[in-house]
Amino acid sequence: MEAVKVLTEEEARKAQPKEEKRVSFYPPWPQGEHAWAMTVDLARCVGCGLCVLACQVENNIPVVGKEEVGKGREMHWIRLDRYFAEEGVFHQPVMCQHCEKAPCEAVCPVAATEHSPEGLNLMVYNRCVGTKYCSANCPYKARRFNFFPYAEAFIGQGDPRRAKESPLALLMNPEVTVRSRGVMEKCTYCVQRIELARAEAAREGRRIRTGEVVTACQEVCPGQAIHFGDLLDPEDPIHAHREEGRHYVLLEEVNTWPRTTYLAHLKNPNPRLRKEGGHA
Amino acid sequence: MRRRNRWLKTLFWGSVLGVFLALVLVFSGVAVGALEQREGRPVPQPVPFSHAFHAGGLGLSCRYCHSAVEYAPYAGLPPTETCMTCHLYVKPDSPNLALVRESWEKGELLRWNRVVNLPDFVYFHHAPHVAKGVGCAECHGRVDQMPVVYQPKAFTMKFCLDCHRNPAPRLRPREQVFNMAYVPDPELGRELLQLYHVRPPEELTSCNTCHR
Amino acid sequence: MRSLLLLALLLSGCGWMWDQPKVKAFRESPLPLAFPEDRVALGENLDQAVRLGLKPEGGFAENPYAFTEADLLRGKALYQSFCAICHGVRGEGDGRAIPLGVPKPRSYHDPAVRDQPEGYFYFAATNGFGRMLPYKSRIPERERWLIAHYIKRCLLLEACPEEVVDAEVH
Amino acid sequence: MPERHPDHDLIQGEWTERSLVEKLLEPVEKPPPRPWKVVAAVGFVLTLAWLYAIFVTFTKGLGTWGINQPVLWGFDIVHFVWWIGIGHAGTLISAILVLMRQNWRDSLNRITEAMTLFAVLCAATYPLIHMGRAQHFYWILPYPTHMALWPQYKSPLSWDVLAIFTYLTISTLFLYLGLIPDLALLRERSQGWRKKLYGWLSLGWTGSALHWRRYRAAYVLLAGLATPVVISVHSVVSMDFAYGVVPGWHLTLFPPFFAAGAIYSGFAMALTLLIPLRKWYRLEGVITERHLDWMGKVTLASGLGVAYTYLLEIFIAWYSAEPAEWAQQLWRMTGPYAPYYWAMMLINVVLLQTLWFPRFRRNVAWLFVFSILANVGMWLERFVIVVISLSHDFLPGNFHLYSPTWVDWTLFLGTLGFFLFGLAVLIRLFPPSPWRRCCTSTTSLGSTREAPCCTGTWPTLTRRRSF
Repeated sequence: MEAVKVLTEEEARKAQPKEEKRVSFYPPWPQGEHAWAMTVDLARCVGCGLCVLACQVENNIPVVGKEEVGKGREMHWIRLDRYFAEEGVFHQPVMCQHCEKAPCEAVCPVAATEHSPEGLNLMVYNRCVGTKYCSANCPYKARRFNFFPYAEAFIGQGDPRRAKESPLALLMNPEVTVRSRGVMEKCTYCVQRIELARAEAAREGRRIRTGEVVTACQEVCPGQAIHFGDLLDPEDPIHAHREEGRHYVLLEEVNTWPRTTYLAHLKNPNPRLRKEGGHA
Repeated sequence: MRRRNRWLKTLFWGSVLGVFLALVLVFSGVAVGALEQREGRPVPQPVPFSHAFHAGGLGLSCRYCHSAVEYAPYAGLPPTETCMTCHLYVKPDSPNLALVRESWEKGELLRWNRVVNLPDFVYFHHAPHVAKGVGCAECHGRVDQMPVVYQPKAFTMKFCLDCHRNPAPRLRPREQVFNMAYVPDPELGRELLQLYHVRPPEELTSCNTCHR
Repeated sequence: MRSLLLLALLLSGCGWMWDQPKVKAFRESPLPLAFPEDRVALGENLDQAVRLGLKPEGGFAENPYAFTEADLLRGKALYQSFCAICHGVRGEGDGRAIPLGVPKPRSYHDPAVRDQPEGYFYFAATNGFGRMLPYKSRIPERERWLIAHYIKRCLLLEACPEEVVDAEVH
Repeated sequence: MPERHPDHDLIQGEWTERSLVEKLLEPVEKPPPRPWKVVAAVGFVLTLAWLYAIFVTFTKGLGTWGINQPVLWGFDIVHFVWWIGIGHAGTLISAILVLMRQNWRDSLNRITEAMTLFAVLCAATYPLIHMGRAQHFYWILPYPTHMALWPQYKSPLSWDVLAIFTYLTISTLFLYLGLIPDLALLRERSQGWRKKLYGWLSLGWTGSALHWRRYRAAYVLLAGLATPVVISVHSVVSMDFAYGVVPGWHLTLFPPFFAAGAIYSGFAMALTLLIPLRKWYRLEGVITERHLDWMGKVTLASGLGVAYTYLLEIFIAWYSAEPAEWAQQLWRMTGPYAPYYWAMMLINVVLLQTLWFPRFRRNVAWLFVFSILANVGMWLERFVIVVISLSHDFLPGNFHLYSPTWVDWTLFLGTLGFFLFGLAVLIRLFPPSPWRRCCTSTTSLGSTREAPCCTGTWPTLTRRRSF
């Protein structure tokens, strides 16, 4: 169990992409015309948190306030985990990993979280009855629950009943549902962008082009650490990422087969520092 | 047998039968959606606009007014400009058009009443449907025969799924999309399924097709 | 009392997300919004000749798009949807709206119109012409050029493929 | 010389059939003792508080509870599991002990069945109110909809719903079926609205031999049907956890563990209720010390199953070499929640061993104290499983502690109050111990011959002859 992998340049060169041990009792999902996936390059991540912010703007994520965050009820769909090691601080953005064998999907009694043929782990807000089982069963704890009418309270500046007449309603992305109280939510791989790209492609009678769908977090990442792509598209750069030696899966032992995968952090310390430094 | 016992017997077997009948009613599917009927009565509009005359009699294409239908999620409501293109000259003094003229002169919006109102968690996109050969009449009915427009079918999830599970019999050639009188041919529909690259049902019924 | 009412609302069958606090198309905005007239959308073509149908040095521009024969069918459908109601199916100014009181437009086959480049028709559709109101808000730019192309190609030059002429469009 | 009661080997003292019936109907026919009034009043007040807490939850949202991002199931599920477990004593006594011909159950079955009914009712409210959108609870039920959607049967929660409803149905039926002869007797002995009520409910029972024969057949059948429920309900509840990947939940051992725990906690709660009850109503002759001794033995047996699992859980966490599992085990033992864990171990493993000794088992005071402790211990066990496991799963970024709010506590005390209030009302309306004692047990089961005690005495028991 190693959440953040750290390799030296040498190790990274030598490393082979790790084959996941893929064993499951469940039959495979039907495969659609795309297979969406994401890679996060930890070496490129500086932990600036712009992805968190962009996601919030794109996906109508409400600001819940200090008290709620203190209770452990933050709503951001991306969490920046920090690990303190001898080499320094490592940042790891953790969002929904869109597991192919998702523990959350099997436990929802009303099928509110479902797998799409394109590999998205869908969350249907309006089907959710709020049993919270999915989140309890998520090993990454990437799901967020609306304990209060957060979005309405945010838009209505404190009063959920006044949300509709508040000018902040203009802030909300019309293509994304404003979640009400009592439903679960999580990273959707910006499904609204995928669907709009698909509609555009359908109108023009073509397939979705390579790189046409860009997620909000990918769009803003200054280090270009996040890449979103289609595994069935042979031209997509995501294949290069996934074939790299640094490629690994978070919590592989839980056997969830995530579509979001990580590239190990690279360390490249100055040899002189190592000699002079107090610690090895 | 005492009277009380007869009474109790009736009560007992009556309630057993009642529960049984209620279960049959629920599970036969007869009552599906009975509580959630959303198909409409005619929706009165501020200006008495007759689709039967404009679309039916005059033969205006749907997209003359609902011009966004091929490009956008919504079909679009015509701005006052569209009305005034003709009504500057046709029946310029009609009292029925007073509100339209007022809107034109003041530059204010004319507020039409919505006929079809999907819940906000449903994301319907007109453009791909038009592009893949789903006719207007398929969902909206014979609008060209409605003096006052109403929603002919309940737009429930089942209504959408019925088509997404089996699209072929509801497809028509692209040229016939705006043709109100066209009757889809299932044989042709199967060919169009290939021709227009309509995705297979398991993809079309994936939740993210309509919900995000 | 108020919260009791709220409870009744909450427990009623209607879900909470049916009417969300966001501004969708054709929904009343909580704030009056004003946009500048000449706003340019993301990704729009900024070439003035393409946008206005006028050459920078004056005169009407030629069609900047290369339309294929197949596009003409769509051109015909668009022409018949938007233009034929006044200008007539053949472009002779005898549309079905004319008897109702719309002033009769000049026939395209009029020699003064006939020889104009496609930009002329595009310009008219974009900005309005005489007593005709502009169609800029109703037809996208490329489609306006396509209609102009169809008028020139099929109605005026009559250089149209057979199947387009015969096609029944709606 | 008065005839000896046919059940004389199971009861204490000199009873005739008539005097026993008079004694057993006392709670219904005589004014209640003072403790009854106190229990009913406290229960009623707490029930009102409970309703208020539910109201607050529904109007303001689940945020009024102490749950947070990793600990999404807090007191709600702890108490759900706790209550469901408590109900098990009733089902066990009414089903399995009938089939095993343990006729000592006759003194206990009514009160434990009533306990089951109210425990399941209390339990069933938790999954309902813990839903974010409780107004859509019916989506979990399978029925054809305009959405063309069905519940997902892969989810243990949908099994749960079926299990709880089956449980509720069976325990209600058992309670009711057992009550019918008593109701008929009360019908003959009472006046006014009570007579009407008992008349309606007794379904025309006249005590004829034919009625008794059918009654016994129905009782055995129902016992046979209910026996799997005793095992299955809590096994299904355990799968809510065993199905998950959370360290501390992910154990195939859970179903038998939960079933044992349920019987353990059920008998503990039954003891907690029976000991004061027999004192207040002077039922020592009917619910004898031998009965309590037998109950203590069942408690010990099921408790040992629980204790075994605790120890095995530690072993498995170490033996599996799964870092998350082992970290979870260490977190339970040494983390901020360690006192809860060790208190649980103390009660359910160490103090349980006292029940091996007849000296302790037959000491009513110790049995009462231990039964309360065992209830607390089982509450702690559920707290350990639900809250402590969730507060510490895989990635350190997720770890978060849980602290309940006043709403959580009110909901808990409220269900306790509702439970006590419901039982108090039930005892006032229906006798807490059946008068027709032998007719459902060994002497009559399995034989078509009339049991001697089931015929003939009916008219002498009624105060006024009405037929």
